[in-house]
Amino acid sequence: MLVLENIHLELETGEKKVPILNDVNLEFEAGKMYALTGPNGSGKSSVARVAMGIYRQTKGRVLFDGEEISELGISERARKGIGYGFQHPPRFKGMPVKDMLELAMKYSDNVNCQVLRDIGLCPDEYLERTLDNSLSGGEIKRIEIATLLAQNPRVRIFDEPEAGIDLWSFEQLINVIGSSHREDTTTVVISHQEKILNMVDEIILVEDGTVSMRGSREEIWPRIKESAECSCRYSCQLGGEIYADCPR
Amino acid sequence: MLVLENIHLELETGEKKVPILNDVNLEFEAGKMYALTGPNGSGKSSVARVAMGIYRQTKGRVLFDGEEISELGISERARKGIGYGFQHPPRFKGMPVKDMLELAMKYSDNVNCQVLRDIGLCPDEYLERTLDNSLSGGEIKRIEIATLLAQNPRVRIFDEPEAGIDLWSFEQLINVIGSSHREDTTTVVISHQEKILNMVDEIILVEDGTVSMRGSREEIWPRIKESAECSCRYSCQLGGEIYADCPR
Amino acid sequence: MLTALDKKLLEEIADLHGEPPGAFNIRKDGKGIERRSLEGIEITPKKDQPGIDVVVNEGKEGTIHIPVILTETELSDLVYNHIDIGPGADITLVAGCGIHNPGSGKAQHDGVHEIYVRKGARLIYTEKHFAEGESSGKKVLNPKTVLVIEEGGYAELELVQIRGVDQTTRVTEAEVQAGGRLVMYERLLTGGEQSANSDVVVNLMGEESTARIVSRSVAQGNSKQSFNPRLLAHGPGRGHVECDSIIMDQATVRSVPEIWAENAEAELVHEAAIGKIAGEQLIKLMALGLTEEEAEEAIISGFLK
Amino acid sequence: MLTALDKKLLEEIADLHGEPPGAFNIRKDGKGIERRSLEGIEITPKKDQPGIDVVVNEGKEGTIHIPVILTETELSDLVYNHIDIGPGADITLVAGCGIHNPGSGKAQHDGVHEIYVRKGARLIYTEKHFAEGESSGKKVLNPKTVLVIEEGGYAELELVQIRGVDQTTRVTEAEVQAGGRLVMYERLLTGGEQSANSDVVVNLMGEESTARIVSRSVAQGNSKQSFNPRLLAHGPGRGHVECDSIIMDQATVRSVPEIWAENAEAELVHEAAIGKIAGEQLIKLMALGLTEEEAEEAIISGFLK
Repeated sequence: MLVLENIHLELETGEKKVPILNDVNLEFEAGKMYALTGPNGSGKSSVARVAMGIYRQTKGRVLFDGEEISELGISERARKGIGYGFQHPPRFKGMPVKDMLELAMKYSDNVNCQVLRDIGLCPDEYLERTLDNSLSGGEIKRIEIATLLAQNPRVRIFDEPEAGIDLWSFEQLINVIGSSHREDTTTVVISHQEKILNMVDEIILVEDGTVSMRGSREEIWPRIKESAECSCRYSCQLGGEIYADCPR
Repeated sequence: MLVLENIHLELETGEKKVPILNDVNLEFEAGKMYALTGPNGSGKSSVARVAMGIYRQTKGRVLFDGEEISELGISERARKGIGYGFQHPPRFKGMPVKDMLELAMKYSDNVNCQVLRDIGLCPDEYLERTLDNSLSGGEIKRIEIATLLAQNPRVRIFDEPEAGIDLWSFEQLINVIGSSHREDTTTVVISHQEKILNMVDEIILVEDGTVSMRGSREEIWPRIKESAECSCRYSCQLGGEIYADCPR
Repeated sequence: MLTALDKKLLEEIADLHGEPPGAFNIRKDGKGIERRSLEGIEITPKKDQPGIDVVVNEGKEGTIHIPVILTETELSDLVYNHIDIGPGADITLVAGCGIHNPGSGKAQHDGVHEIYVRKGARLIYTEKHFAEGESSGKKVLNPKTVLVIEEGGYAELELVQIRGVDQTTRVTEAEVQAGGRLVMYERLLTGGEQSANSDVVVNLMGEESTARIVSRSVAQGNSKQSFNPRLLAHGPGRGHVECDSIIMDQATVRSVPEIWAENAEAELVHEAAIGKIAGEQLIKLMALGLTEEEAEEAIISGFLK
Repeated sequence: MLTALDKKLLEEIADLHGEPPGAFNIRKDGKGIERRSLEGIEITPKKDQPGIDVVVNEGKEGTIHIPVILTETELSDLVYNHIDIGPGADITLVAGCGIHNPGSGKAQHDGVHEIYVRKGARLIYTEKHFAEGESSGKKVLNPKTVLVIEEGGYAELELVQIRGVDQTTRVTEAEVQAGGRLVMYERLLTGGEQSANSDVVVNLMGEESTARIVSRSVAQGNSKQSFNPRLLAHGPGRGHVECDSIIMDQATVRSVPEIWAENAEAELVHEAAIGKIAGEQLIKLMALGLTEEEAEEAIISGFLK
């Protein structure tokens, strides 16, 4: 369904170009679920942003249903059926959740409903709330996922959907991503979460801007377990003199 | 160790007095761990705030080590060994985490160290951070727990320590509360979390401002399971006409 | 009699379809043309100067419409309205001015509203400004609102001007007494060569008096906007001012707020931001299939909602 | 020669123990008393007026101390300093004024610092004010800083006045050219009958010029504070002003900021808050065993850090 072919990406930061992706080749099939995992900064979100047209690759091609879409803009790709749930969704002053959901359904053929309820938010409470700072990071994130569910595109890319999500909602998140996946849908989840890696058909490990491994949970998990944990616990020492003669 | 005897509490909101607690009787023993659970607004935090001296009971007595402390202020109770980790800790502009931890150890006999590391925060990264809006709600909350761990009082009351805490940190939270509990310490955790209810010696159910049940996890859990889940999932319907002819 | 044009203007500024419900006074081209008082809500023309007196009796509930429309060019209309909302009354008052300037002369409306919200009364006040005209004639609107909220009173002001008005200086002065509450929403959109100034001063006089001012504006084209909201706490009052502007094209926006606390129990907060539409906002909406123009439109209309 | 009192003042305002490292100029009671230039950092007395010229050569790194102390009563000292930080230089400059007024007359120091941060240069500038005196003599300090940051330059200003100064009007004017960055921290604590005014104006001139102003103050006793920070973007610059005041006792605080965007790519934000210490903050620290007074002290000293 969605193919990334020989993708290279450089981004400008200040005055110099920084290489982000290096020869990424990926094929996502209909009906399958994928997890993109790997260390922070390895390029997972950039892969998604290239697919969505937010970043334009320096080299390579993007194909959708066999047709090259490399030159299409974000809006056009969205209307063809590619959808992306932001890792850090922007806030919108004055815009109610209801309006955002309506916008999500505007150009979509198979809109979903009850999306707020699916993600554990009470519609009566949230439909009229505005997407500004009055909502917590976790609420904004859940509404972002609900927006992608409402849009219900054929390719659904969730970018770290678990970030900022509390314990209760995480179970619902897993359930709703799984239960809303269909035969003609490709679901891609960027995640470090073991439970998410457990539910997909294939895990793609991204390291240093390229795909270093593809495979099953059994093959990949041992390789990423360590990087998925907080490295701080092993490397940091307590600073400051006041702790000098502490017992531990 | 800590006894609440026949506690009644009324609080003034605007011009009228609202009854909050009604004849609460509780005994907390050294070496034991307790969970205070019950619906939101039932009075769990108020029980803790009466123990700490933040709220002054309208009727009843508070005893610590057999001595009545009803008339003592917050600071004096803290110096005797009662500690309280806030549900919603305030932020402090310009105050580094390090200073807060030092203040926590100032009047404490058995200070703890490595508390940031225990709660999964890298000290090198966090000791100099200021307790203002630059920290997320979850970070502020973890630092609040670290502060109580640093103070290491004989009575430790954690007020919904899991709120705003992400998945990774929750495991650490459970571990650190358990492993820092000692023979001469009383640990009280206000929580809805099943995992926390599983680790304590006794569960206290607070409903409508009074203790409605005390007992083991097996006795209490069935009674609170329902209220602990999001009631919204069962009671809410989607609003707004745009959803009217949705398939589900 | 109201012409079709009059009716269109009234619909724009006061959401009126046909004759207003409740009490009303319609002023057209400098003259009161229709008026209805009700028991407990009396509207009378001023004797010494242009304008009306609106007196609402104690405890009365109801709706009042007092729109002004201008349909002539080279007309300068000045009006003084005195509005007295009696103790414990609960009133929705819809003011506003619509200008259709058919010619190349200037059409100007200057309105002074003096409003008393007596003890424990509640007022929802809406004032919308709208102007149109095929030709080059300037449309000028200078509203001034002087508001006194007595003890325990509540007033909510919604002041809206979306496009069409070439030049405006809006002055809002409020005194909030003990326990009184003021909420004010301002929405402004200017474009072309338009200019808009808004001067607001709120005096928090007593215990527990509060004010919340939310101002949102969009400046497009070559337009110029300037804001000067002032919030003074003479006693232990609490106030929050929030000014947000989206700036586009060659427009300029200036914001000079003031907070002044003369009491240690006062709490005053001011926040202001001027900036363009964030790139991530546009991208987010485009990823839902909207074009860049549609995305911009959706963001602005939400922002000014 | 420096007396023990002089040394104490120097320690307060410039953290100096004995002779400063690097280049320095010490001014006492209206006269330069000690001075050291270094290669590439030249300090020369002005010929036509009181004050010094400090010239730092291109690419030079180092530390410069130019403290001023006043130890006499009934003395009014006025000084003009011209400071030129050459292209690519990296300098830490410690200014500041300490007053010990032994009598009942007025002791006043008015200093004008004109500072050029040339292309790509970097300046850390600290100015501390301190005053003391057993008797009733007024201590007045009026510093004025005029700053030009050329392309790609960086300046960090730390302006501190904690207690002691009876009256101050501080003026800071900055022009930030393309790619230049200004960071300014202001810390003020007043008490008793003291008064402090701070007027800041920052002009963001070009592409990618940025400014961040953080002002924190505590007003105690009967003191009066007034702030007037202005941030103007003439091009696509970005700026953030943050003013926070804790108000106590019978003090008053007034804040009149201004943000003015003349370019649609500009992003300006202002936040101001005046309020007392939050009850929950006090309770939190008391729950750690601090008394209410200790808690208040800890909160204030953190706030002004």
